[in-house]
Amino acid sequence: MATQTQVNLAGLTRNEYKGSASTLCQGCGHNSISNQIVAALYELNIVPENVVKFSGIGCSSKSPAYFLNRSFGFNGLHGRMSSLATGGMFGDVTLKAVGVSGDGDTASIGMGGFKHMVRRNVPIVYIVENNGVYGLTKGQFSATAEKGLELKHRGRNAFGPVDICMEALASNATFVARTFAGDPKQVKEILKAAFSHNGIAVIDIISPCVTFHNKEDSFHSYTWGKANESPLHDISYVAPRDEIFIEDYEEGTTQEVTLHDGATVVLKKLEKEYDPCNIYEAFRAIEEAEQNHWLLTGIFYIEPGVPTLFDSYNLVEKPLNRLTEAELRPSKESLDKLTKHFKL
Amino acid sequence: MATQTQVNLAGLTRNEYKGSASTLCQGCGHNSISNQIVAALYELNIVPENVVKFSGIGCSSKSPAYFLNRSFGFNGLHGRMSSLATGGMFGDVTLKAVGVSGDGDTASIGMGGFKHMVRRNVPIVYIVENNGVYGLTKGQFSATAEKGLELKHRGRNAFGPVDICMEALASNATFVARTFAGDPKQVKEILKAAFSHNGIAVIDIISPCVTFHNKEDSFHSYTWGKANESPLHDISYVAPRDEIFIEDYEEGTTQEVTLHDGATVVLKKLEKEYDPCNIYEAFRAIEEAEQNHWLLTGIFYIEPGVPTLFDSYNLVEKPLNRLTEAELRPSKESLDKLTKHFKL
Amino acid sequence: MSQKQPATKEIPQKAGKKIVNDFCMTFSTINGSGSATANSILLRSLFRMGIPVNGKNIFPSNIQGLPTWYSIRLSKKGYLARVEKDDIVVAMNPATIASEMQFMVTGAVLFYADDIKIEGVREDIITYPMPVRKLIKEADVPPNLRDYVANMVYVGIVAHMIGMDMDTVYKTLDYNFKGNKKAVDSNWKIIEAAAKWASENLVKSDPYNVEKMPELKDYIMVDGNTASALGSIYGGLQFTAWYPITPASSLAESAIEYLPQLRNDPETGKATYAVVQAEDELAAIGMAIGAGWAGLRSMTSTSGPGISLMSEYLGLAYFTEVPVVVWNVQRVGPSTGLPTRTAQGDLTQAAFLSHGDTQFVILLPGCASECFEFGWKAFDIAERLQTPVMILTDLDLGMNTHMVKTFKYPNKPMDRGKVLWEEDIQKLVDEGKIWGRYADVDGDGIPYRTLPGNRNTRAAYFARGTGHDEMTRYSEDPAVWEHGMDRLKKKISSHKELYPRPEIQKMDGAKFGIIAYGSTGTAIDEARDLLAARDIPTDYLRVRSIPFNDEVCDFLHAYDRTYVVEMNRDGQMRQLLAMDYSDCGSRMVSVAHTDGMPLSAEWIVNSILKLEEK
Amino acid sequence: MSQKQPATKEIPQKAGKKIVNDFCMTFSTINGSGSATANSILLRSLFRMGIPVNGKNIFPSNIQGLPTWYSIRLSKKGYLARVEKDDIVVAMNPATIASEMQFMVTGAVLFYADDIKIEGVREDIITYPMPVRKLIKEADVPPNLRDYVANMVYVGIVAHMIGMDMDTVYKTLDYNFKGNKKAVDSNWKIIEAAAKWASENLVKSDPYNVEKMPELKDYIMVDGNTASALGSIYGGLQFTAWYPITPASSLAESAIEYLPQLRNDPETGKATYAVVQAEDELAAIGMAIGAGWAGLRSMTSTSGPGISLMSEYLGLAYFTEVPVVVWNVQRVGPSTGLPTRTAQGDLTQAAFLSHGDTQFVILLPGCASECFEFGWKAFDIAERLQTPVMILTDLDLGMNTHMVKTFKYPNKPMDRGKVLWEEDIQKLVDEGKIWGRYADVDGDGIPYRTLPGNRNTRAAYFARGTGHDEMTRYSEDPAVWEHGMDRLKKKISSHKELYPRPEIQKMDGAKFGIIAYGSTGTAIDEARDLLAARDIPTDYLRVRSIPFNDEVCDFLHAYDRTYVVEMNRDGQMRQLLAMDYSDCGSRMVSVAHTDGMPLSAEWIVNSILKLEEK
Ligand SMILES: Cc1ncc(C[n+]2csc(CCOP(=O)(O)OP(=O)(O)O)c2C)c(N)n1
Ligand SMILES: Cc1ncc(C[n+]2csc(CCOP(=O)(O)OP(=O)(O)O)c2C)c(N)n1
Ligand code: SF4
Ligand code: SF4
Ligand SMILES: [Mg+2]
Ligand SMILES: [Mg+2]
Repeated sequence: MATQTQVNLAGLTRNEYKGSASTLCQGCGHNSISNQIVAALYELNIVPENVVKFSGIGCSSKSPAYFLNRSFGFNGLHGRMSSLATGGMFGDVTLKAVGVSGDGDTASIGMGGFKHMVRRNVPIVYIVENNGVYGLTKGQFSATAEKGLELKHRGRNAFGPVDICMEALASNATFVARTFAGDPKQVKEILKAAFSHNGIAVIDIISPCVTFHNKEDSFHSYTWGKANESPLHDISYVAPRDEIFIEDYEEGTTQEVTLHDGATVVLKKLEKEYDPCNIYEAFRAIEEAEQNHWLLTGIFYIEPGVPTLFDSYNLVEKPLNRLTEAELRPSKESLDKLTKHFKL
Repeated sequence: MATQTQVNLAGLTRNEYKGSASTLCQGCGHNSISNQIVAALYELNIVPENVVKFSGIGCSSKSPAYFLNRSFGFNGLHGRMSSLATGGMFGDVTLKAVGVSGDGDTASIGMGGFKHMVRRNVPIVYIVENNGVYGLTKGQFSATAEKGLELKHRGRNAFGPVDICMEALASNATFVARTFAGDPKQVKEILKAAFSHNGIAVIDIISPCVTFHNKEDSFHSYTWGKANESPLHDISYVAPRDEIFIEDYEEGTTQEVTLHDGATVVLKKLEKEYDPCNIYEAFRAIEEAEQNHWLLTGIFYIEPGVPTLFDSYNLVEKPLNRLTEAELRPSKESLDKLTKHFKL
Repeated sequence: MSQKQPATKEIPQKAGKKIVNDFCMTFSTINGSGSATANSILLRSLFRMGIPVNGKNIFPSNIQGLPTWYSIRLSKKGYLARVEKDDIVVAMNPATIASEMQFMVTGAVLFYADDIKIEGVREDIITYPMPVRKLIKEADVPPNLRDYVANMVYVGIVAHMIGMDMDTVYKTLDYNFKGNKKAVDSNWKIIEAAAKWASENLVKSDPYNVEKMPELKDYIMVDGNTASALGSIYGGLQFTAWYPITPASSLAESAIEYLPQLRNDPETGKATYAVVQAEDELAAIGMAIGAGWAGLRSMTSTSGPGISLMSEYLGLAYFTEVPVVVWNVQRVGPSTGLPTRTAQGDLTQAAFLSHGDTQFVILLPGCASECFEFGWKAFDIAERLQTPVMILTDLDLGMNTHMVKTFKYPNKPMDRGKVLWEEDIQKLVDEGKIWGRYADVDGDGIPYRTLPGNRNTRAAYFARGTGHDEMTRYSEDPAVWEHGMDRLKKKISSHKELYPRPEIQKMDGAKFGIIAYGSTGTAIDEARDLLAARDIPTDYLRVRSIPFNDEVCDFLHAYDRTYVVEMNRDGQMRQLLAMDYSDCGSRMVSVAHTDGMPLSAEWIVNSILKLEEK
Repeated sequence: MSQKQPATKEIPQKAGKKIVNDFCMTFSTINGSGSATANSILLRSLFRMGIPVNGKNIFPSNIQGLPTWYSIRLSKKGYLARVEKDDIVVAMNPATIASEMQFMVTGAVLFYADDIKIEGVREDIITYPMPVRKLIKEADVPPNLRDYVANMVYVGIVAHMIGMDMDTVYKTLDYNFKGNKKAVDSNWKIIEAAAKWASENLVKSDPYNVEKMPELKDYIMVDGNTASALGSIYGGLQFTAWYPITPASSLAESAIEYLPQLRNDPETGKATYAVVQAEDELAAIGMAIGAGWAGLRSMTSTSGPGISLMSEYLGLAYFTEVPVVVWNVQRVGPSTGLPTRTAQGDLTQAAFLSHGDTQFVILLPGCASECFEFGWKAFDIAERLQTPVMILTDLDLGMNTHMVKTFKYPNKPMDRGKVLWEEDIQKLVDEGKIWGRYADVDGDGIPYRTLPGNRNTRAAYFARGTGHDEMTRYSEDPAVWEHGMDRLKKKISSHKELYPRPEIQKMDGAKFGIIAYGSTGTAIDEARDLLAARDIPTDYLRVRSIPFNDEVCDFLHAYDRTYVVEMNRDGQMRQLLAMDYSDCGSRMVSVAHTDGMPLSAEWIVNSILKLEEK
């Protein structure tokens, strides 16, 4: 398809990664995340037909309709994306999966399924668009709202927040990151790293609800975010066929983590050296951040090479959903054998 | 009730803390836990009528029928003890609550509710009788079964175990402990500490299923337990009206944590000093134990003085379930006021 | 067309004929633009003028930027159901104006923001442009508020053109902003200016007018969810756990709003209730059942998806005999369906919820006043029978503001049911009797219960969802099981006196019967008058509870055909009636339809006439 | 009484009369004591002797230490339903012997372990003591195995006393231990010794005997859950997610057992399927629906509580049109109820599951062979109609070993339904057509679907549980909604040819009709013969699927009364029939009863006779 517009190595224009027009509020953090998903997959040269999308219910969960129109998607039930995706991915395990959920969808009603999906290391990029409220139902506190927060009509939130990254880590997630919708560059870089990870990649993206949750002093608001964000480290992604960023980084100042597909994530060392392969460090960093009310962003933990859910099944090469009757129905003889068995 | 047999400071015999005859298997770890619950409450001089019991479904969840016949109890639904207890305790918040669940009941189907109950710091002693299998349904792997474990008829478990204590900690539990049903003394001591804690006290008790999960090499078997148990510290409980144990401990070798009701838990210092008030230490200890396949027992973390769920409600003194119509039905006048309001 | 001289046409048939207090106006805006205030000021002003009105909000399932409509029907005769065509449309949204024109009657009026370019204006309607931008600019409001106050422009213009009493409009505005001077003035400035502009620039060439009527003394304006919450509070609500869901959220939120005013201890200011926002519906119902078991007047409120998730738990409550009240503010299902549209599609689900043989008491309020009444009655029924009570309303009834009879203060003391406290147990013990939690000592199928906190050493029992005997001992004995289940059936079916009886309205020489329930009542009333006008008198029974009372049986037997009208696809009420009254099965005719819109009298009449022709 | 000379009494009416291959034996033991092996050896040996047999296990909901019973009925006529009284009782459990005596016929036989002290032995029964401890001691088995092999003692004694062919017993034993010499020998030693002891010490004074019959050629012995799993596997089962629950667990566990043998690629040995043990039922159904959406033949298996939890998700599958098969192995509800007892109490739940207007295809297999047949057919129906199919069996059918006709290999190729792959879409594109996921192009209500992994750039669509148009675009348009829901109704109701038709059996001059379904079939067959013997011929229709086929309607119209027999409290099938055939409502008479025990022919006959008298 020879077009005037620029194409990526997959021969596709950015437009071919787009979705339908968003019906979310203007300025909703979720919209900028959708844009970065488009950018990341375009830059990774991943063909949309090789991606499958899942979501639950909520403003956030609507967003898969707003990117990758050429990918299959299933906008399921509130809090149940985990099971829908786990089963749905068995149809063709060669597909890359991306799931978009909300803090209510994942941390409230979906907590159990989320934890077990992480435990099974289902190879999916699991994005939580975290705004601390139930947006679609008009702004009630969600389980990630910080303690003591007051919102109009809502009073004061009496309970401590669920920390998505802490939960992921406690369930032995193999990729755990947090970023901020207001920082498109970091969002994109983390997304690219996540899509190259073979296993579950949990990304907690603080995504302000401009309509119901944007009080100056709130954790999930832009203003707060901008002011208090303290990037853990600046990531840039180096894909095999992508030289562009190399120059940006001199040897020695970086630390490489080799990902499943041979690509590597390069972490820029900060004053405080951070080792994303050290789980103790990860717990400490997240806990410390919570205690100090920091919005710590970056990749907290990566553990490559852990068998995924599908690795624990010795499946035939051909995608299961392309198997034919010949491959699926045992022979008449086999039944006769069983019949004998049941006669004895 | 003047009896020949010995009575505690509440004037009750041990028998008056007993329950119905157990229908669990002989030698089931759950039975010894029931006995220690009886012992702990007897020694704490807590009157059975001041206790309310909750459970889910499973062999473990049956056990509340086998202690404290004089306490109210509700054996609810599989995985839903958390919500039943949370609502049930509002009836009379002066009651002490004990919940008994299983690993399937809490870590599989009940994960979400469990996490949110912990998050709300509901003041209950939450016991998980953890045997790594679904006992009552004949021994399928539960979510706490260790990775790679093989059981007959069940094949090999492909996933890493859920760590109850880690989950509790991640949800900011204010009391987190692990012990082993084969160590009655420690079980009892930890139970006594838990009953004196005002907030959620999560106790993960490794409780072997003699029938379906007692392979030599398995985490949840007696043999494994006995061999690999490495007590974190030896606890003994000192209640105000209870001198008996004092002599056992010399000053200087102990560290005290003051609990809500003025009672204190005394920790005997080990070679490796352990501070149960340091959450970083708790994460590290649990994570390290998991990585090294240790069965680490003891109180991992205590945070006294955190407001409980009920503290966040400004409830009348009288138990809610004793309020009368006069206190519950607003006046005719108040309705007339509202009527005016709705006319405008 | 020019802004100074609006195009006017002579619409023959209507010429001159004035239409007073009997038309429908629809305001088309974009959601999130804050038109709610403007619409409610018009609605409440008309009500204050003594004119029977109803407002219906047709909104999308998103938060901002999509089309939304608000229809106000005025009816001097007091018909408050939805009508299918508009007499007046106020168009603020360019995207939808074309489709709106299709739903206007001949001779209808179109007010539109004059920056909207409209193609193909219908020849048979009257149009008035509104210089919205201009008027806003002149009023110099801060830019971020422009969209919002823009709506006040149509308030002023429409109010003037249909002849509303501006004084009343001001009072309503003042009330709406709780007397906040600044807000009132800035809005009033716009309204005034708009009205002034209209008087100077628009020539009224349409027949639609309003006129003051006698005060609507015993009526109020309220939405069903607020009424339901208040009814529950006056019923002594002590505990509610909920999880947000449209259209039920505002029920719990109203409880949160009113409880502190009505139910804090006057001396100490402490609460006699607790509200918990649960992590999901499984937890919400679990908490509610826990609290009900512990002796609190406990409830939860949700919609279809929540009820589905509560299925297992409600079976436990039925079987362990725990009182709890469950509100289902119905929306369009199956699945997520149309969360912002109305339906009556969860009826058979409620009747057969949960596995095994179960039976639930179902209440079906027909208006906001009944939401209030059933709100407190439900607790009496639930505690008397020690069983879950489900109350089914719907989005139209729950979220829209309705003109209804004022709430009646409970006319009976609370019935807390058969509860034994310390001294009661002691009395039994002294009499040498033993109390059994599930023993039917009174022969009415209802056992006695005790509550946690009862310190009598004989008071405690161990509740369980597994088989149990009268003493709550675990039992797998076949006879014990069947005995227990038969008692449960007897308990529910032998106390129909507790359930709200149906409301029956008759006409002389009725040709057939009509059965309906819930929010469709207003449409039925109007439809029956329309049929009567065609010499088709009808009798009408409005079901208000299930299990059905005997009046329902008698009614069905009284006609050779009865139309069962409802807002679902499968005719669910018809299904339930056919089950219970199998001998009348062939006399029932289903008139069912659901597309998210409240039923209109017009649709009901046409459907029945079509069937009558057969 | 002496151990050498058993007390024998003359039971007049039975004196001398031999009773051959027509009696019922109940073995009373303690669960966890390993009596299952002993019982199945007796059961299978009798089957090998050509005698029609059925075994029913009545066990408690715990793992060890409570009473458990196993009843074996022999019937030369082939009646395999439960009978209410025992001819022979083998008592190994002191705790229950008294109650067992109450359920023995006059002239019955009681074998009992001689260390049991029995009070008040009935005068009209014959007793044989068994020196269990003595025989075990002599056989010197390791102490930890004593309880276990103790059961082999009654195998030997009973086998001898009723005259079983010991050679067959040995063969069965050998097969049971898969030829493991050591196990076989140690057990056989006991059996032999016990038989020898009996021959030397017991004088047969009872009429019960077995005799070889012609080989039961086209029959097998199998439990319903195994049959269901195998049927699914031969139907091409590709994915199942499950969560343990009695009595359904063994269905998934059988799949886990047989899939590797039957469905691994012969060359590579790799799997063409996946089984996931989910964290709960919400996840199990979610995974199954995800897999069904992705094009796999997908199912889940559970029991009542699981179905309740799956309610919301099944509504999604119905509305988004995802094929999935759901097995409900029914146990006694409501709530946790009696997890180890059987019932048919989840029928109306299945019919009205989930909120909103839904409709599910329900299959009702009547025996293990039908479990196999419906197992593969269900996938064809689900994929053809793109909708969930529910299969209801029960604990008796699912967990007990039944003698049934051998499984028939599928007689039709798989029907994968309307699926479009890359080239199909391309073809449409080339023809200038556009494919719409929910467009009814064929006029049969069934749209075409594509599957993830289809790389054609036009193949993808976005599935959603919210309102959608034919192109899967989000829609709140009333007309679009109603159109879509009407198509769903048409889809299910206009393809009855796909659903298993009812089985009808007639007798000349039938006085009335009988309708039943599922596991009660065997009892009905026997009951009809008993009625016929009293000159009451009957016609019988066994419902095998819902929606009902027209034969059901015709059948109902053919009699002025039809008894609807079922194993629940509320007469759920009767309720569903009254709804669909309201004109026959008054002709249906409910004969419903549930106490955890399978229905007996005796109960059915007596119930119907009582009603006939009226
Ligand atoms: C079972 C169920 N319960 C409740 C709802 C109502 N509901 C829709 S979205 C939502 C919360 C969404 O919050 P979140 O996941 O944080 O997404 P956001 O809108 O904030 O992006 C709820 C409670 C539902 N759709 N289904
Ligand atoms: C909703 C539901 N699903 C499944 C079951 C079946 N079931 C009963 S107990 C149990 C598991 C119990 O395991 P655990 O909680 O570990 O207790 P244990 O028996 O091991 O002590 C299951 C799955 C049920 N009762 N309810
Ligand atoms: S309500 Fe909040 S979360 Fe929802 S779309 Fe608007 S800004 Fe985003
Ligand atoms: S099966 Fe296991 S868990 Fe259950 S009672 Fe027996 S030993 Fe205990
Ligand atoms: Mg949110
Ligand atoms: Mg367990």
